[in-house]
Amino acid sequence: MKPAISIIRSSAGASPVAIALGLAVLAGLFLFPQFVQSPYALHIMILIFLSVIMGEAWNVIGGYTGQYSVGHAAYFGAGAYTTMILLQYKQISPWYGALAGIAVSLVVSLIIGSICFRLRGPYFVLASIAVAEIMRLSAMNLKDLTNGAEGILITEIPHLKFGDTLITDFLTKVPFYYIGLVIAIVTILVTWLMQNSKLGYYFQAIREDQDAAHSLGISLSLFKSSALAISAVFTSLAGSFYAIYIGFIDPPTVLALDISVQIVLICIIGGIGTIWGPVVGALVLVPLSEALRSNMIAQGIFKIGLASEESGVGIFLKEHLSHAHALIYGILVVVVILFMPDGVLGWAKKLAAKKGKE
Amino acid sequence: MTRNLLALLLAASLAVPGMASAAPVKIGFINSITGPEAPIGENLTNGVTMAIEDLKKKGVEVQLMKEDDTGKPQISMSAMEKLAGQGVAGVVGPYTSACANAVSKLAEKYKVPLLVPAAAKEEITRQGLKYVYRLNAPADKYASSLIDAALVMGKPKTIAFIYENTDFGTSTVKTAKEYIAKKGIKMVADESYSKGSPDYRSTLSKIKGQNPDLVFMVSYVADAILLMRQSREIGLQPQAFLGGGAGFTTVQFAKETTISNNVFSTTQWTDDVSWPGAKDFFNRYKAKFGKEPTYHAACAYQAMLIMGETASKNGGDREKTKAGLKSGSWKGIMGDTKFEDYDGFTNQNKHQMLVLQIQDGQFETVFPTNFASKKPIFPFPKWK
Amino acid sequence: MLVFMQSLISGILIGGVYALIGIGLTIIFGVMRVINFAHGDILMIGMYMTYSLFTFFGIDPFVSIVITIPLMFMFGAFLQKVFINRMQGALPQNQILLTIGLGMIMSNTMMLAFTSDYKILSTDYSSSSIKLAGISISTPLAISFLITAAITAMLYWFLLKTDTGQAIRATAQDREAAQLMGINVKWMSILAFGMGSALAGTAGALISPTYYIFPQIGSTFTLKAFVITVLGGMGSIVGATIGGVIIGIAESVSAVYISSGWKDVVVFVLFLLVLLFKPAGLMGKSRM
Amino acid sequence: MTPILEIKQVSKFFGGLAANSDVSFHMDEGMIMGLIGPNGAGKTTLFNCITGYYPPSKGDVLFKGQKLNGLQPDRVCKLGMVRTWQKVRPLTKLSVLDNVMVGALCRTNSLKVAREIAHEQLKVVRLDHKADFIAGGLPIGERKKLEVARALATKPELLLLDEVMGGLNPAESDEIIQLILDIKKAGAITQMVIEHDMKAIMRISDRIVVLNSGEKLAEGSPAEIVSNPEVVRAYLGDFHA
Repeated sequence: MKPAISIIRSSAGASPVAIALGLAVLAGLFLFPQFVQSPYALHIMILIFLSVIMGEAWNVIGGYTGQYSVGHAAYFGAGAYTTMILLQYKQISPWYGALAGIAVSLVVSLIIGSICFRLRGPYFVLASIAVAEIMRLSAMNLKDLTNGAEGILITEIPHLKFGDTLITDFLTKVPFYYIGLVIAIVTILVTWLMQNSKLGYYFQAIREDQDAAHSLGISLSLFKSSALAISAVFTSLAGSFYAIYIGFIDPPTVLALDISVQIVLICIIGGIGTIWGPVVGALVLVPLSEALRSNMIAQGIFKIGLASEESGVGIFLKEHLSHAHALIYGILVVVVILFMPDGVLGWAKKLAAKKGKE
Repeated sequence: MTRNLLALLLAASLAVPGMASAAPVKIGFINSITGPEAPIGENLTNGVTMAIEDLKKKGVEVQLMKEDDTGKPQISMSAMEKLAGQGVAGVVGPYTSACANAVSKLAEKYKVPLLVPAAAKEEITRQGLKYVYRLNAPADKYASSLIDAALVMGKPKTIAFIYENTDFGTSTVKTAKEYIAKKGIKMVADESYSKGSPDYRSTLSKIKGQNPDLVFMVSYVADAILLMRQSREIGLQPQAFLGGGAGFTTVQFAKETTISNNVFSTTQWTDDVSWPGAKDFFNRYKAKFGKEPTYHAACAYQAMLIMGETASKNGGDREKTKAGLKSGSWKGIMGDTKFEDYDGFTNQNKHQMLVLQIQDGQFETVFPTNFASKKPIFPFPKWK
Repeated sequence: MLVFMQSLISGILIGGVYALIGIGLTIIFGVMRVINFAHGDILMIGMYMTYSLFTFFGIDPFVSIVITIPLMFMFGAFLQKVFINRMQGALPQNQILLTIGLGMIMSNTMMLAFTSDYKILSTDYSSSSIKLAGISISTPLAISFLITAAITAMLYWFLLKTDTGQAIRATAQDREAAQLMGINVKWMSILAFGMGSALAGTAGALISPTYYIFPQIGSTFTLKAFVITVLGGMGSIVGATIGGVIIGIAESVSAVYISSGWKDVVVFVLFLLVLLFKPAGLMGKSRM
Repeated sequence: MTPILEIKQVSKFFGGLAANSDVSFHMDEGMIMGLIGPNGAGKTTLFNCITGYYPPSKGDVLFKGQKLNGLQPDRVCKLGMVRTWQKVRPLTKLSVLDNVMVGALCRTNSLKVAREIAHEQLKVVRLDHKADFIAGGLPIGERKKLEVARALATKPELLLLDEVMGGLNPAESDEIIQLILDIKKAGAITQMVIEHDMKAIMRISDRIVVLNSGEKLAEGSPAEIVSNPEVVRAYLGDFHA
């Protein structure tokens, strides 16, 4: 048996080359809007950042601590709703709104934790779904607070000012790009710090074996709640950011089961319980679903000449592929789960290890 | 886009001589092709497909850029950004209110004329956006036209609401509540349900206990049928059933004559109205797609016609197209169309809602009287 | 009082169908320990099957279950053999996502085949009802309740009296022990998934005449099925039967006395309460 | 001197069944206590009651004079009592070193200190050469050692070992026996050992408690236990069953 290096330590102690490369990527990300003006490209990047934030956040509780919450829409929605309600009805700036959202999400996480953490395995999963569904239905029915199914539309985002100097008026996508980028980086950083601390060890011990962890002096309720709290904070932040960026929320778009599943998917596709897994997941999923949705695949096939546009195959592709993107997405999910159970990142690592052996 | 290329080739092979050969004008179309809104989205797609064909017959070449928003606002925004970057002259869509709302602000930002065909939320054209136009009547008209009709026919004192817990359902009922308050009608029940509940019997028996004069429902077709079936089972017997749009105006609903006869509904469009080309549109649509067009299809069809003609006339220039939409007026299957500013609305077509009643399995226009094809039957006859 | 009785009866009738959905899920969970997120989508396939048989061949929905049951059984067995089986013992989150993925494939395939229009089955008895002491009972619901009861009875007999049934129950109680005792666990899993799917499909067929069909209908039922199974105790058939009826009644009664908007919240709160105070469910654990 | 552990009439019922009834004994610092009994005698249940996994239905558990009743396992561990598991429970995906570090983090917040402690303990159990291996890949003998190292890393005063020799070959068992004796020699840690291997238990124990059907059957030195006719009968009965 080859001495395998633990997952924990694989990303610590990076080589100078990797650090240099990382810095270059970072610089590139910060300079990106200087070179690319296309709002469409910026929009896709912002969606990627959002996915990274949500994925990393879920990863803390799901990937590291092993509590597979399929109800993270609860925190996403709590952040989004708190921010929007405060902004639209109380004219409170989204910056404070996001903080208030975090506070609300923390309370929600404590409630959910106290209910769900007594349960294990499938029961935990189902309870997390149930709580999120209760929140969605409540948002639907508490019309005075949330405007129910009609949702909340913001008409204007207050300008960001420092003293009297205007920093940004949010007229273009660039400020959103930077806010998203910074939150994403902070999220990754926090995950890294968490991983390289006692918390990281304890979270993973809980994931591997709750009873054994318990016997080694780890308070399950304390550390599970901490993990959920960290997770909730960033998911809520993502929700607030989403709400302000899109400018409209309603229960189906921020509190649906769909969102919870999407969040889990980012991590599983990328690779669960690793720092870069959710990043890879976001980088794969966002562009992929965009490409599938806008039928770029069919057009790509025509471009490289695999099929002519007028042939029977071509007509079929054009007519049906745009309707079938959700189907293809489903097929991809199944294929990844069956053949890359450790996600794209795990699969790539295995491949690299194999190459190394040869 | 590709679909149009194909059409172009077909046209070329037919070799119609003397056809005007202007460069095709790019028009975006954002719609819910997949996702939970897809059942309705399909009607819009079909309507637009027919509009493109009809435009071609008139010599207007449109390069259609179709985008699926899957019913999600953030995706519809992606679609809009993409279209704006691809130099479209204008955009028709999106279908849902949530998406239309999200996209409308982008349209303003990128100065792309947006023509919303069928989203009902009032706010969309109440934000003072210069580039956003809407063809259909907003949600408040659904309720007011029906209640006005009821007040003409009788003297209802009480009303019960049962409606789908969606944007469309709640906003329609919200305006209805405001309207009945003005007219002095008392609300005795306010029941919303989530789509996909198979059993409304309990709710309906509760409403029956209140014995309301009017029962106002807002539902899509399947729930509309279930609601009426179960109303009959329970023996709910108001003076009139008022169907606020959507499901109650479908042919599928009308076909269920045992339960659908004498139900009132309101719609943006129907085939038997005297607006030019309505019947013809109905027949051609049915022949082409194998089913009757809904008002969504008609709205999308007319919206695409308007956008196509205007954009083409202005050579695909966005500013001129915007101005063209503002100054123009049209006469078509949706009646007279003109985008006006009034009562806090901007660029809103003052569309005339029609009140229909199903009589012997047929939709008959009963209000407003100048469009009426039959006299209304009132009050609702006893269930057999 | 009349309103209460009316809602109680409606709840029990709907609850019968819910029970069938729950029993299907509980058998699958009991034997395979896999939470099947595609359960509602399997039900949806059953609905489309019924719809097609009715529309194209004129077969009455209640008669068509004779065809639906074996077909859905084979469909489930196929799913188990080709997909789920590979995930036995895999991480639970991967199992969940696999079934979610399968559900997406099912609903979108149906969308391509049938479009996303709402399909509604109109039989001549669709809106007929029986009057009993002022309470109206929907004829199709009453028929489907009777069929449900018959199927449940047959299922009990099968699981309790036949060798195969007992082997399935043994596998549900302790997979490893069952294997040691020489039970072909793989075959039991296929049987279980087949039966689970057949039951979901049957439930789909039975509600078709009173309900409507569209490709995305599955998720509502998936969630409901979870609630029912957990309420009764995962793996317990008696529990799922009772759980189904309880949920049916809870929905129906809370629609009247709270509001139709909140009735689903009532169901989920009930679900959490059971999880908290009786985590093994009303009927205990793994007792089939 | 107060005994390090005192069990006072501890009973544990599951439904109507008594897994332990009225068990009492005490342990002095530095000793090794053997806990034996036929299968189903309630040994592991007693462990679970002592370490906080189950609250005892009746009776008290006193550790260093302090009542533990109802205290969670993590609190118990912090107080200085730790157990290993009959069916080993390594943190499968973590490395051997990380496994032991998790234990060490009970006493420190610093990863550096924890790493040092972990290396030390791995040396004690002679597993330091496998520090970077993934725990899930170890053979059973080494997994058992890992359990012990991880438990030791929490710096316990009382160590409860649940069948650490189960499933091992004679050579491996010998190693573990030596390890237990070494720990005793070092002096800081008192041990309670559940074991089926009679020869081993006789060799290491200072005193032995015999459980049968949840009740304490006998207690005494190894020599007393071997000659106790009731114990012999219980065991013979067990073999015949």
